[in-house]
Amino acid sequence: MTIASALALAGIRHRFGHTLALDDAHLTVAPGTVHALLGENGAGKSTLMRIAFGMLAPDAGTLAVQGRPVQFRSSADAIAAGLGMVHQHFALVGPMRAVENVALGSRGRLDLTATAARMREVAARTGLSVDPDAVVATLSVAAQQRLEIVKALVRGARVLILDEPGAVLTPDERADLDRWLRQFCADGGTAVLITHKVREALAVADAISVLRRGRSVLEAPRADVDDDAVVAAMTGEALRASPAKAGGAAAIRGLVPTPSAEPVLALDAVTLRDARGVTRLRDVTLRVARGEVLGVIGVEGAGVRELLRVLAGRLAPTTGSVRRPLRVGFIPEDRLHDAIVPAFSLAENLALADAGHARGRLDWRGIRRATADVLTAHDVRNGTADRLAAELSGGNQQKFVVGRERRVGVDALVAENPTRGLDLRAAASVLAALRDAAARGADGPAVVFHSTDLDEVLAVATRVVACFNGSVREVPPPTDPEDRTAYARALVGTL
Amino acid sequence: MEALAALWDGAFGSPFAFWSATLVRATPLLLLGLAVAVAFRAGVLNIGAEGQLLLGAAAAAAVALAFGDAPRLVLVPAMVLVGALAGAAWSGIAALLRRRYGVLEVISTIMLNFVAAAMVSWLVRGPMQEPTRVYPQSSSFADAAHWPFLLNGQRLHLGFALGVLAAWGLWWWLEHSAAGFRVRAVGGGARAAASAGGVDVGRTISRVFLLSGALAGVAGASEVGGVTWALYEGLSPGYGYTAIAVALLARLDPRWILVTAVFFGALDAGAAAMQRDAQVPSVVVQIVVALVVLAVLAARYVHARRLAQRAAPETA
Amino acid sequence: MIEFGVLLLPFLEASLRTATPLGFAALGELVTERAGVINLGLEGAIIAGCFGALAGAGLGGPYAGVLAGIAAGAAVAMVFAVFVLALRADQIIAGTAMTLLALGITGTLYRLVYGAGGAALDTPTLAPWALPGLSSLPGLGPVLFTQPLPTYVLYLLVPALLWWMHRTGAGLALRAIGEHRAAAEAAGVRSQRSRAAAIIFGGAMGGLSGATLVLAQVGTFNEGMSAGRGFIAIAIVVLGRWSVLGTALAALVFGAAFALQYLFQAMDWALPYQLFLAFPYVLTLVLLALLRGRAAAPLELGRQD
Amino acid sequence: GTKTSGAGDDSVFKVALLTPGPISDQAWNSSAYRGLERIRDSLGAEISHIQTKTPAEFEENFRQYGAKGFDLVIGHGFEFQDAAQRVGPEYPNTVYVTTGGTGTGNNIAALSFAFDEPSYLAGIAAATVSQSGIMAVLGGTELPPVKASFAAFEAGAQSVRPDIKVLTAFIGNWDDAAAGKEQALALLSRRADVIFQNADAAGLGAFQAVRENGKSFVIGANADQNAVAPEVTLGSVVIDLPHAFLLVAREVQEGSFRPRVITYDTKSDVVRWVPNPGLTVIRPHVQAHIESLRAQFVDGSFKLPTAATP
Ligand SMILES: Nc1ncnc2c1ncn2[C@@H]1O[C@H](COP(=O)(O)OP(=O)(O)OP(=O)(O)O)[C@@H](O)[C@H]1O
Ligand SMILES: Nc1ncnc2c1ncn2[C@@H]1O[C@H](COP(=O)(O)OP(=O)(O)OP(=O)(O)O)[C@@H](O)[C@H]1O
Ligand SMILES: [Mg+2]
Ligand SMILES: [Mg+2]
Repeated sequence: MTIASALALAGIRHRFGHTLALDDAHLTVAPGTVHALLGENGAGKSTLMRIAFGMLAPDAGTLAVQGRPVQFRSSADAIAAGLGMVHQHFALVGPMRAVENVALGSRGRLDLTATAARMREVAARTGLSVDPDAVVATLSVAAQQRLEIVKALVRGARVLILDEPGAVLTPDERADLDRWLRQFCADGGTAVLITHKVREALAVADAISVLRRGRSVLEAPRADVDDDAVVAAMTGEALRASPAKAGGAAAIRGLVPTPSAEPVLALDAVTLRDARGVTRLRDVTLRVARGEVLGVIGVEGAGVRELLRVLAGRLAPTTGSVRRPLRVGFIPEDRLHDAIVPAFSLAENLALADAGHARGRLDWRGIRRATADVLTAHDVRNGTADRLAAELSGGNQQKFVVGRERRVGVDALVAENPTRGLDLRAAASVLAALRDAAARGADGPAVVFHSTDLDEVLAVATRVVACFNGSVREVPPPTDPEDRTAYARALVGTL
Repeated sequence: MEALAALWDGAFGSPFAFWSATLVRATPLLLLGLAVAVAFRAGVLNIGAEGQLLLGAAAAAAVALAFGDAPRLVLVPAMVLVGALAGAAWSGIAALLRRRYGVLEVISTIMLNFVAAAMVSWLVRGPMQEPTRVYPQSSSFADAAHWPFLLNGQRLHLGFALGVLAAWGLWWWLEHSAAGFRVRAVGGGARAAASAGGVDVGRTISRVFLLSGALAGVAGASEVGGVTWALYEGLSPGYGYTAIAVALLARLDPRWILVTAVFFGALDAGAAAMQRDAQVPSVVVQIVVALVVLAVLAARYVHARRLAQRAAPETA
Repeated sequence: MIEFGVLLLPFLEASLRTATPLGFAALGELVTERAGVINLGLEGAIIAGCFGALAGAGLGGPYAGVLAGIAAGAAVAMVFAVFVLALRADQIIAGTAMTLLALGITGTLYRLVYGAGGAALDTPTLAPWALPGLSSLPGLGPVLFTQPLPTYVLYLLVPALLWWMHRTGAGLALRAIGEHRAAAEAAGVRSQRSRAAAIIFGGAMGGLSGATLVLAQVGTFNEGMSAGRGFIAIAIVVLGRWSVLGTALAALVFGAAFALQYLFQAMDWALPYQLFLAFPYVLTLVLLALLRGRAAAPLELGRQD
Repeated sequence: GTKTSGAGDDSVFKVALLTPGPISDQAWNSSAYRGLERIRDSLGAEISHIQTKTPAEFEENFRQYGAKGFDLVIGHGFEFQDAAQRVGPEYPNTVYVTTGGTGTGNNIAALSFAFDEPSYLAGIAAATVSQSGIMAVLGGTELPPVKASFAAFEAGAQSVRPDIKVLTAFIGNWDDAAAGKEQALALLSRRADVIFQNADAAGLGAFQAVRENGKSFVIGANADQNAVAPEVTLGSVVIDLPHAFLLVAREVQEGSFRPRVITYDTKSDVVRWVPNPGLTVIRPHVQAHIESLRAQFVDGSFKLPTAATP
């Protein structure tokens, strides 16, 4: 027997309060295929998939799995029907161990040893390794992302929904994941992959769907579309793909004026030990001047996280001295916990940035106006000053945070994976914003920028340093702009 | 039915019922509700308003007794101030335990309530006992220490006015001041407040704890200064615990606390009337009061459902 | 001179006796709280358990009393569950109202059934059983193993809960709900069902706590005899840092502190008795400060739907 | 106050009672309620009862009853006396009576019970029964009448056995029976073998402790509690509240009320030591001694050193 579709959604409509998130959206995924779902931030991708997984009930529309109509009352029903999902905002229980998160949802006696063994097995097959005994809250975002995927894989779902699984993975991990996905589908599995990287989607997918403002605007086999068609469908207009990569690093470096001599950020012999006494930064000396974009690269655990936080004034060093201006913008990786209060309005979230040193009375009218300015300037969709931050899509939340931290008057800006989860246009605009900030030379802030995507770093940075095992070393620009070997070696400490 | 009529009459049935029973009972609930709310807004679970009230009452009583010959204009403000300080000092213990030793305030404040009750019980049999040393209570205060009544012929006293003022002030402070916003930010998301706003979370929490204790201490001063005019044990029938319900029912909004405090004050006054006038035994009165509260919770659910349904149809 | 040796045995017995009802209530509340629900109606469940035990024992003997006590506690919790889960009421307000309701209903029924004369002390009670062998072990043997039935149930409850919470899928699900309900649901856990079960279990244990008070200790009922044990039990869960062993231990600590307080008062020391009454609470504060380190409450605790 | 009288039924005799605890406690509060019922039954009064907790409530309810035209309002405990002093002048047509206390006024009286007299006799009986030479008194909280009664108990005991020791403990409340039992057990473990309890409902725990112990005795207070645990109860120190209430209510109804401290002592037979008739441990010569002292209390030839019980 052949089944037309492993997963089919038709005529889906869903409303959040006053926002119509989905309006007549549809998706048909053939068995044994990887189906890429694309769309700009806030287009409704996550909402559609949460409906498919039983987490939300649609206001209208129908759902079928393996050709059979279904009505899910909860995720438990979806899981029973053979679905698995990797969530954009991780569905992980922070205080629990990784292995317990994987075992969650099972019935009867627990066998955590067996679960851990299966996690290792998955790691061996896919390269996605997570320490089963690690407490999730202590894991980096990248490791949590891996865990989220491992969780779905260990469950043995036949239809797997992945909501932006690649956003914080290293290029190698992403390649491994793609390879594994192809294998999974070759073995009869089915996958829906949400991503913002059009090229990667085209590279791995058998079919493409695009949502725009809650409506399905494109559904086609891979062979029938190219970059431009997809981008045009997503944005509703023709646009050149991937501005970040256009031109390459050297070209951009040329655009940037010479930095002013006087550094704004200065670390001298900074050493940092964490609560458990592990040395995270050792003897770091570093200067960043206005007009510079300092790119920071490093693998997980190399000290990038700590370096950025010391620069941003969010962590105090154990020894050594730090010179920082009063106002440092900081765009942290974990926006839901570290950057915004989801239950606050956007105006309140804007005020949050000054909360520490504000005095006296708050001028809410002015704050609301400033919020509206940030929302328009950074193209935050569906936002008004009085709307709750929780009601924005992930990408729009990120744009808001970037806009807030770039407000006039910051003397330094520290950004940690700021394009995570952003669509093409949004990512490009964030990168451009960083570049523009620095481009103002002695009038602009000093910028420190970290991304797990080396291309992004090279596209924006005027200077690159690498963290390895807590030490920070500058990577001299290679003579050939396309030569990546120096960076690769810096990452593993063999420069 | 007759019982419910008595409940209503006891709370609102006459000017005396409203001004002298309902609002007098609402006064400590109002101040304590605000104390609880401001702490909860910062994510500080201060269950210790009860103990803070007792300390405030004892300290204010000590002032009233020691300086009975001072003019009222000096004595009454001094009672307010000292009551606030004592309440803050008592909550300060919990704040210190939290900051220095990581002791969760939910438990430390409960423990401190028991200790405060034992302390007052000892005070009225020891250093603060009346001069004949027979009764477990202090002497009655001199007239100068009696808080002024607000209305002619009614028992409503200055404490209620302070409560209304505090409600308005607290609302303004939380909504419009930078310091109040910090409190809300810490309660909304301590990590984000620290990381994005550079808010000193530990300090904010300690301060809010002191403010909360101070408000509760004023409630204590208001009870001895406005109602009992002497220090007794068993001064509070658990006002500090009821205040948690008062604050939560108002969704921690100071303006609504004014309403919910009066609601609980009315319930309490009406409950007494049921016993007195309708011969309903105290145990049955408890049932009626509990059912009224549960009915409010159920009504609120129905109301929320209606609102949600009203929002939905415009899809069509 | 005070003969400490002579007092040691009675002290240990008193500690265990006092800890038993607290232990049941606290372990029940622990399960409820691990599911993210704080039940201030626990005090109500205990008093309902007291009355249920009295009524049940009067009708069908002490074992029927135990069952009736459990059922009464569970019934109170069920009403609480309806309000909190189905009507999405605030947990603290609903719990407070449930305690008031249960105190009122038990008082009313007691006055109706037993009149002004009261139930006196003629309720059939559970006598201690000496476990053969174990009770003659030297040292703690006689203390630990000459106990009424509920104490043995408590001994078994601790490892059973440990096993259930850490070695079964349902236990894992419960803990996950308490920490991050949306994540648990996304993993296929039916959280409402688990939370309802956890609340009712907590109420049943509160009822058992009340039954223990009536049938294994006092031998009668009086209005308000729960005397704040529900609130102490909630504090015990915090002191026990939301763990099974910690909670059991914290119940023992409280039991011992109260037992010591009773003993101090019997010592004829010329000190204000309020000092002794405050002792268990001060001791708890000191212990908490010495233990240091923040305990983390379940993250969803008290969160309204 | 607002109104002097509500309804026009001024002819009806109206009596109210305020108790500080539940009327099901088989002791202080329940006997007061029985007193109220006796007033209703004997004098045809319309009655009202309220259980109150705080001084603020005492005062408010005194006022409410005054405004409703009640003829007699009884606050059951010395703790009501301040409230009576404040409210009494506002409602001159209502008589306020407090059980205990010393405050009087135009329409205010205090009932004073010589609870110490029978307590003294109980002390004698207990001391002669004690094997260990150690006894104990166990209270709810330390209130003036309780304190005086305990002191008289000790004095009585020492009058026949100067070396006897009396331990003192308080439960801290009046309704935690389990705590009452544990406190009693702790006292027993200190070799006390007679416990005089005065803790209302919480005191029931002391009866249970002594009964399980089997080798010691307990003494009841306020009500006749000899039937609670007959096999171990030595006797009860009783206040006949119904009788006392009826006497004062009759005065008020007949218009013969005079404001004063009305003392009820052994002579008026309102307070008495009631040995448990089912128990024969008190030896005849001790009983005779107690009986002669009782007679001396009645004829006034013997007075206790302490002032009358507050
Ligand atoms: N809980 C919510 N409450 C209100 N509005 C919401 C909520 N969740 C999503 N929305 C709105 O629904 C729309 C679709 O959001 P959705 O998260 O599905 O977008 P997305 O395509 O996944 O975007 P992204 O790429 O940024 O993740 C957005 O306009 C968003 O603001
Ligand atoms: N059946 C069992 N027998 C013995 N030990 C067990 C059993 N089940 C669990 N344990 C272990 O006993 C230890 C102590 O349990 P405890 O009750 O303190 O954990 P907990 O605090 O409830 O768990 P957590 O906080 O990790 O959710 C745990 O580490 C647990 O792994
Ligand atoms: Mg999304
Ligand atoms: Mg734990």
